[in-house]
Amino acid sequence: MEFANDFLSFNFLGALNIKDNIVNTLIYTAALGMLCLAMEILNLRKLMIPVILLGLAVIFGVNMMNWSAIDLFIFAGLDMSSMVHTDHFTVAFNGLLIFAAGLLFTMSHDFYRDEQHHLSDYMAIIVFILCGAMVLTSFSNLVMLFLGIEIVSISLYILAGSRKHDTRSNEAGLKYFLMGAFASAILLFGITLTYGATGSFEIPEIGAFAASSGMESPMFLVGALLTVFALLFKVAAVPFHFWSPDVYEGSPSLVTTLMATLVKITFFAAFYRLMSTGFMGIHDYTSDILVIVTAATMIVGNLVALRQINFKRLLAYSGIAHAGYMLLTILSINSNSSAALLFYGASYILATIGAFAVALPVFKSSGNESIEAFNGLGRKKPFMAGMLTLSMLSLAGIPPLAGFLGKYYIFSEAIKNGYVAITFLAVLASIVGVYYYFKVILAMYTKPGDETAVQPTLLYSIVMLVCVAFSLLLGVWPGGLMGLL
Amino acid sequence: MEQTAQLVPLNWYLLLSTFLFCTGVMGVLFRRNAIIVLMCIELMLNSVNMLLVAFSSYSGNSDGQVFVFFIMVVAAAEVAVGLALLVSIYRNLGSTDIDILNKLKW
Amino acid sequence: MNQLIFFSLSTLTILSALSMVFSRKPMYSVLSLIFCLFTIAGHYILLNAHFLAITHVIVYAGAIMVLFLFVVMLLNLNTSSDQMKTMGFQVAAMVGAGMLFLVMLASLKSTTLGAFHFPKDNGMGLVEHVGMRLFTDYLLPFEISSILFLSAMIGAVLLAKKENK
Amino acid sequence: MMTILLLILPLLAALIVLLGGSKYASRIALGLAVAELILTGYAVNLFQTAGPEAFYVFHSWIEAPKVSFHLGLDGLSLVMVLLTNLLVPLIILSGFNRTIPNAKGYFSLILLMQFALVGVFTAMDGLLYYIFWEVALIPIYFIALRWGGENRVAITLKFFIYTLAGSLLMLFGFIMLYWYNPEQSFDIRELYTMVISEENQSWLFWMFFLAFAIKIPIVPFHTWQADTYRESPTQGTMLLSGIMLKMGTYSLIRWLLPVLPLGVAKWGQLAMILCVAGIVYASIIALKQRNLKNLLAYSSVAHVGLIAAGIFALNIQGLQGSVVQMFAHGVNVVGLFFCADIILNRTHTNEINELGGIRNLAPIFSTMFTVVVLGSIALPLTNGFIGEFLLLYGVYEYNVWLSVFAGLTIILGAAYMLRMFKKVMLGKPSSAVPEFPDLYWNEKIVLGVIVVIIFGMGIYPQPLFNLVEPVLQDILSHRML
Amino acid sequence: MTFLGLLIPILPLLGFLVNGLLGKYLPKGSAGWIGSISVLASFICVLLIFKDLQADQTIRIEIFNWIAVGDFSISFGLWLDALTMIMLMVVTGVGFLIHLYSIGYMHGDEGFTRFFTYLNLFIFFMLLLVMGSNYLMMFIGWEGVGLCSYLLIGFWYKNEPFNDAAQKAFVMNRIGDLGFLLGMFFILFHFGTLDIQAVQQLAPEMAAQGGLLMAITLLLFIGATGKSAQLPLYTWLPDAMAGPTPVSALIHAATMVTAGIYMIVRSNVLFALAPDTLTIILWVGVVTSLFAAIIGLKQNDIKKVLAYSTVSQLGLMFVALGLGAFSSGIFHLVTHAFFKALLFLGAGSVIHALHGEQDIRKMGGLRKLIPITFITFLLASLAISGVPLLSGFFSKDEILAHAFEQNKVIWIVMSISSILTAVYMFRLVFLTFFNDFRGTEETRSHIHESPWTMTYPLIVLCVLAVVGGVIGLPAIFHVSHWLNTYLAAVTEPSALLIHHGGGISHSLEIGLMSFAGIAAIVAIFLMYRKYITQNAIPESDDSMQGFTKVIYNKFYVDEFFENWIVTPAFKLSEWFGNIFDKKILDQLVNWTATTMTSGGQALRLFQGGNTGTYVLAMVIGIVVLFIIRLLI
Repeated sequence: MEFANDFLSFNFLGALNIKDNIVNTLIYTAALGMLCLAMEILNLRKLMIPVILLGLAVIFGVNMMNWSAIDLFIFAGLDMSSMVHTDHFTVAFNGLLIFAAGLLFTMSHDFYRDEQHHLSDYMAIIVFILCGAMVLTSFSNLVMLFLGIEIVSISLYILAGSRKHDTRSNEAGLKYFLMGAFASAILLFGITLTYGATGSFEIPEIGAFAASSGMESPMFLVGALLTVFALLFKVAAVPFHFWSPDVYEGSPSLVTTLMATLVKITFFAAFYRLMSTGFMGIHDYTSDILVIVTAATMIVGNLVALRQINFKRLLAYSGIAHAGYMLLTILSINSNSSAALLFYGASYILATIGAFAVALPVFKSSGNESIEAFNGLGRKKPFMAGMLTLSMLSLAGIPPLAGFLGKYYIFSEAIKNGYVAITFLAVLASIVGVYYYFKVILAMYTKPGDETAVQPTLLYSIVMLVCVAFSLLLGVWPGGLMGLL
Repeated sequence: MEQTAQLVPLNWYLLLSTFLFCTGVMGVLFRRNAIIVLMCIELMLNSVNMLLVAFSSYSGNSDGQVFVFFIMVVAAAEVAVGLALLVSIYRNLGSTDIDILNKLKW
Repeated sequence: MNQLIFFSLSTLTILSALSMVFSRKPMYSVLSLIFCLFTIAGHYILLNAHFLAITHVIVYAGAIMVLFLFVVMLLNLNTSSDQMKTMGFQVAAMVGAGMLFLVMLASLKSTTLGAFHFPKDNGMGLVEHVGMRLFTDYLLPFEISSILFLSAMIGAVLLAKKENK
Repeated sequence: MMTILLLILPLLAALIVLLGGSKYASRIALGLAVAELILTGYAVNLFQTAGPEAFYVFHSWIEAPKVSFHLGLDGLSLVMVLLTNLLVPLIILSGFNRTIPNAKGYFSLILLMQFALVGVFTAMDGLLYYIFWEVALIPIYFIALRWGGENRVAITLKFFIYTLAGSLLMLFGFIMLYWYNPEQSFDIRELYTMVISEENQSWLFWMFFLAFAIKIPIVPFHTWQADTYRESPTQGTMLLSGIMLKMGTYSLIRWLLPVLPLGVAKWGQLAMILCVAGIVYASIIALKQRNLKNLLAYSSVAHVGLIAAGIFALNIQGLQGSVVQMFAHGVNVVGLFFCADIILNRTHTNEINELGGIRNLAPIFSTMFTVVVLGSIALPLTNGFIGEFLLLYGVYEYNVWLSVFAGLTIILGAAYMLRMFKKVMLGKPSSAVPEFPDLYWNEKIVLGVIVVIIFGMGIYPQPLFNLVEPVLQDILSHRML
Repeated sequence: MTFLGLLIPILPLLGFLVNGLLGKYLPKGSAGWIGSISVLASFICVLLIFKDLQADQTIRIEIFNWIAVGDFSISFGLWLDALTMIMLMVVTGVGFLIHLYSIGYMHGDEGFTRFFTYLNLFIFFMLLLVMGSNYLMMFIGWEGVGLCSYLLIGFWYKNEPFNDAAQKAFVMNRIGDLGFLLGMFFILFHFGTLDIQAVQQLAPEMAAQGGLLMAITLLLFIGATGKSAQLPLYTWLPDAMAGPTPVSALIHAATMVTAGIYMIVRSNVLFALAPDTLTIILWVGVVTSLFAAIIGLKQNDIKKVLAYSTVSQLGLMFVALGLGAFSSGIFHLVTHAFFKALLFLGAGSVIHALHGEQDIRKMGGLRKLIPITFITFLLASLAISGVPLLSGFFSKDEILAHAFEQNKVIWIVMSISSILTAVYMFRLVFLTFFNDFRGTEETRSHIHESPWTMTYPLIVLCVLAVVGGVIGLPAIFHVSHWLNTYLAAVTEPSALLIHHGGGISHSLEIGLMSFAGIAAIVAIFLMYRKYITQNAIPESDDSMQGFTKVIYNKFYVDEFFENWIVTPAFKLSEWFGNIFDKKILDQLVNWTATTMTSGGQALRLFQGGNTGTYVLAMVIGIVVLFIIRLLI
């Protein structure tokens, strides 16, 4: 009976109770999503994007207030500390993700100009993805992990297939969906076995079990491995990467951006969180597998990217390669390498969004998404070309851009933890990487381009500028993010 | 009651659901019809559910069973989305065969 | 006694599962899956998870499978029988799945589920208990899952709604 | 403070030029570069009185992995900075009276390059140094890419990736050093004093050596060079050959020798042999090059090979010689490439066999060209001689027979340079050179300055020695520890 | 006196700078006078110093500290002593005359100013070479004169072969210079200094470590062979005749080519302490002398003949050095400077008169047309042939005497070569000046005596060539050998080390002298018979065969170098440049890249676009990873 009261009263309580830290950011975000739908009904499409950005700003603020929060997770008067757990990791990553979402929304205003009638749906879904992301950065229970992953994934299936009349989009959606569902099944099996072994879904207990008797229980180990595989699928690591190039290529460009940036980093955060808490105890057991996967990922990602002609596909493979680098942080989990992950994620997000902010208008005007679309951009639009160049350089990891310090940071952490050989491999791989990033630059500056006028709207320009500016800033003054965690 | 019940060891459930799971996997690999593939995935999920229930009732804490609810929720949602995708694809291609979806490659 | 039920149920489950995988007609597959799901419900009952068994039947047989049937009808696949993959791929698929099974068994074989004793029927599987957990400890996930539903709903509508361009 | 000023001014200059618009780009750039040069002169003056302490800059930059913004300017750095800031104005001036599309980008990139180079030469923190090292690569790449010759694209990309590959190995090496270092920092003082086991040093050596060897370049890592020199615009080639190569040799002295003494002890001999072999090899190739710029490129390979050899000789004469020769070669090679550019600009060809008979058309040009050639074949009383004498002596102290082989450069150098000079300048005017207007004012100034430096250094090099002597002595004595 | 000493090199330098920088602003033709006067001035300085400089006294002029690195420091310093004075007088004196001569000779040449610029530069470097107080200073001059010879040989740069000759000269010199450089390294490393005096003093204790001094001296000698055109590095000198004749006279006869001799005498102690080297020098000298003399027999280019004669004479000087008779070497150096310069100038005057004709087969009967030239040329020829009482006679005989005293074989060979000298010289004289003119009438009509600026130097030199011997009159004339005594301070230390035989009795010496004199005269007479009475003319190039042909083609030494060193080097260069560099080294780099891309291409094929395949791959991946996990 009493829970019924709570149930009725939770909205107000939950919404007003400032002490519920993570939970209230979650609620606000969800509310924002609802608001989108409401505005559709109230037919205020024009205001939608500004309102969302405003809301995100608020949420960002709220989130940042949690930085020095006490570990108290009241939700509807009930203690939810067995479900979520906020810490600096959560707040930092949430901040990053909200920032990224802000950029994405800014771009989506012009990207979805022609599809106004679906705008609210897209916006709402993206906001919900952000919700899922927040869940994933703060879960302390496998249920939450599962739900978070599913929220993000299912929303992405929808967005990937959202161009209904475009068979490529359909294909991307279905492929992503089938493989994603398959991966979720594997994840569930893993979770189940873990549960069977430990008798609980709560991360702390699992962690305790792993530390104490994890290595003795085969069931737990198998469960852990399956879970890890599922997460490797989500972050597109070899050999679970096959979905990403096709899906990236087929999806609408903005969705590709979303997947490549926000979602990828989200899953990495979740992965890191799981490995560093729940499965910490069996790190030696999983690391052997992860080393192999990491090596394979870096090699495959970089090599295959060499032969790509489609820009989105290229970035997909580069994303795989970067996943390989980021896996290094998960390897070197012993020394708290989450800071490295955060920094690298930030630099990666900035560079990729910057690149897409240039690419979207180009694609729109030229109508094809291959690298040739950029031909002659250097002469037509030096500003855009410069921005794209800097983003590419950042991705290639060339100072003074953030990408370089990110790489350096990750390599340093990995070596610190004694993964010398694999780091050396990473270094070699990143040499290869330079080549395909420069293919884009060369296309802009050396190939003669047709005279299709490219006109980036103000918002795109702003996004480019912001991304590049932040890349440079982080590259020159990394103190803000480095060693934050 | 107890004695008789003792006769169904938990391992058997483990075995059974693992087998079902792999059957589902095989189905996913095996079939070209997206609907069937989806159903096979459902089968995998159900094997998981069964195992969860088994664990929960053998170990005597109900978390597992609660989890099963969530799995059902997600399964339902997934099916809804998946079938919606299928429908829209069928509208374009007139087929639900996944092997004809290979425009995106290399 | 229990064993007997377990075995018979398991056999049915497995057989129906296999038939779903192998039957060429989508229709048959759907039906055999439905049957399979019922047997699984039986397992639930055997495991004293009565409430769950019922929900299972309602959700799956009642909702999900109906949905499947609906789509099968809608895309009138009921008569057609789909062509199979190439022989080599089929073999590969079987081998792959079989390997997976073997590997998992190999990894799990030494599992000792020692302390698990069969629980007394403490009504754990009954609605009030499960409901209690669901609305106290699991309140947050419960709410979160509503977000999931919401976005799935939007998506389903978005994707399935017919638009004439 | 002074150091930061030296470092920042080119950066600001680059921005100003970029905003200044193409019309006045060259003049603004020249003005600012000259200002930088004057500043450098003041710095030299200050150094004489106040010593290196006056240039010490230290701010902590990144905490988590400790990286500090540590700049310093000892004699060695000062010489290199001087070289840089001396050459850049000349290089900019050499761009006058040429039609350069999008001049503002061009000159601001040159100034950006200057910024990075000054950074490389003054950075006293491993990672900071590495960052500048990498940054230096970007402008030159784009200079070559935007303003280069026909088939520049593939060549410059190869150059970029090749050199970057080396650099990344160096980064790896630096990170290893960081974790070997008990203090866990990149600060050069700690890197100098830290102790690393021999086997670690012996493989770390290659991480660094490869990076430098590719940049210098030492045979067999030189294959990017000739093509890149040929395809880059002249100013780019000047930057590359005049200053950028010196990054490698400078780094050998500054980082490789003191930080990895045991590694050097173990592999130095091999490196030495590589260098000497490279000298002979490159000189022989240069004998029969058909393209003027190619020939100069290979001659430059030979020269820097000798410089590197002098460094690995690990004695004060070798090191002194290498520093002097870095300076001298920097000046001479810029002069040579400028002459090549003047010819190209007038005759539109650099094919040696198509040229000829320029001498009696352009007496002033030919005289200056002669002097520069003499400088590069190390005639006494030119700067080249001082360097090569000391270098060869250093090599001699290391091993007599090696010095004999290295000495072949004296003969071969004369052979290919004079052959080139004969075919290009002497003889009867060829069809390619119907008329050949003599030097324009800016060309006169550039070559004039170079000529003056050639003789000045050749006749009175002592100040240079005095500047670097303490540093080099310190490094050498440090190796003995 | 220090100041004067400084002036000596600086004056020509000034001349060089004035001509070089302001040349085109000055009135036409003034360059010649500026050049000549600057040299004359420094000649006067030399005389002033010579007047009151004791033979055993040395003046050191440290200008500044040039290279001070680590433990050694090399000063930019000059010094003056007896030997230097001798050389200075020759260089500036003869140099001045030749400058003067050039004013006339180069008159009207478009490069008139340039010519004197180079010439002054040459004098400056030559002076540095002679006055340098340490080996590095000497090396400056050493290479500097090489440069000037390069510039002057290729003076008429529009002519391809001339440029080749110039380059050849420079590069061959460079070979020698490398030897010199290495020699310096040895000295610097073991002696710790390059100062000549210091080295000379330290040498005796260094002699202990075997081979060191020999290595040093050999390397230095290699330098000398390059500069002084000894075997095997002599071939550049004949080609060097491409330059204007005054250049041949000044650089390739009187001064530069004798630098090697000077350098060896300069460091005589080192050499004296390395007897094996001396032997080598001796034999190189012998062979060169004979070899060049033989080639000289059949040359038809007036300057080529003189060139080979120079080589031969230089060989003779090296013989003297090899015998340890350093002062005799210098003696012959001086006299040779006189008469060989004179010969070249005379030849120049002939060529001038014939407007550039150099083939003696097209000359003849010039003695009436250009009498002064004829007289001076004749006397010079007599002097070089060793006709008694002329300068060459004494210097040559002094060397022969030393040879006789130490090794009869050498004496015989050298006598032969000196007789050959007489032979080819008078073949030249008779063919050029006697009988009738063999050229065209047209040229004959233009022939006229040269202007005074050319003839006066001839006359002055002629006087010197005749009486030059007085500075070294042998003991039999009951006067002390002035040069020996003057140079005693220099050669003393080595003289102690080399045991000279007690010297030979006067009677024997007279015998040798008279023998040599008679031999020379006989040779001249034979030539007279052949070319005057029988009026023989050397046959044209194509018609000659057998040994003659071989000699005419200089024993094909040039061809040998061409085919066995130059061509292979170029072949190697081509191979390195086009095959090894491009096809192997560069390919390795490119190959890496291509491997990467093809690897990418291969991996790409897994991405077949088929969902089933993807899932299968995933499953296999899981299985494999499980297996790996199970195994490890």
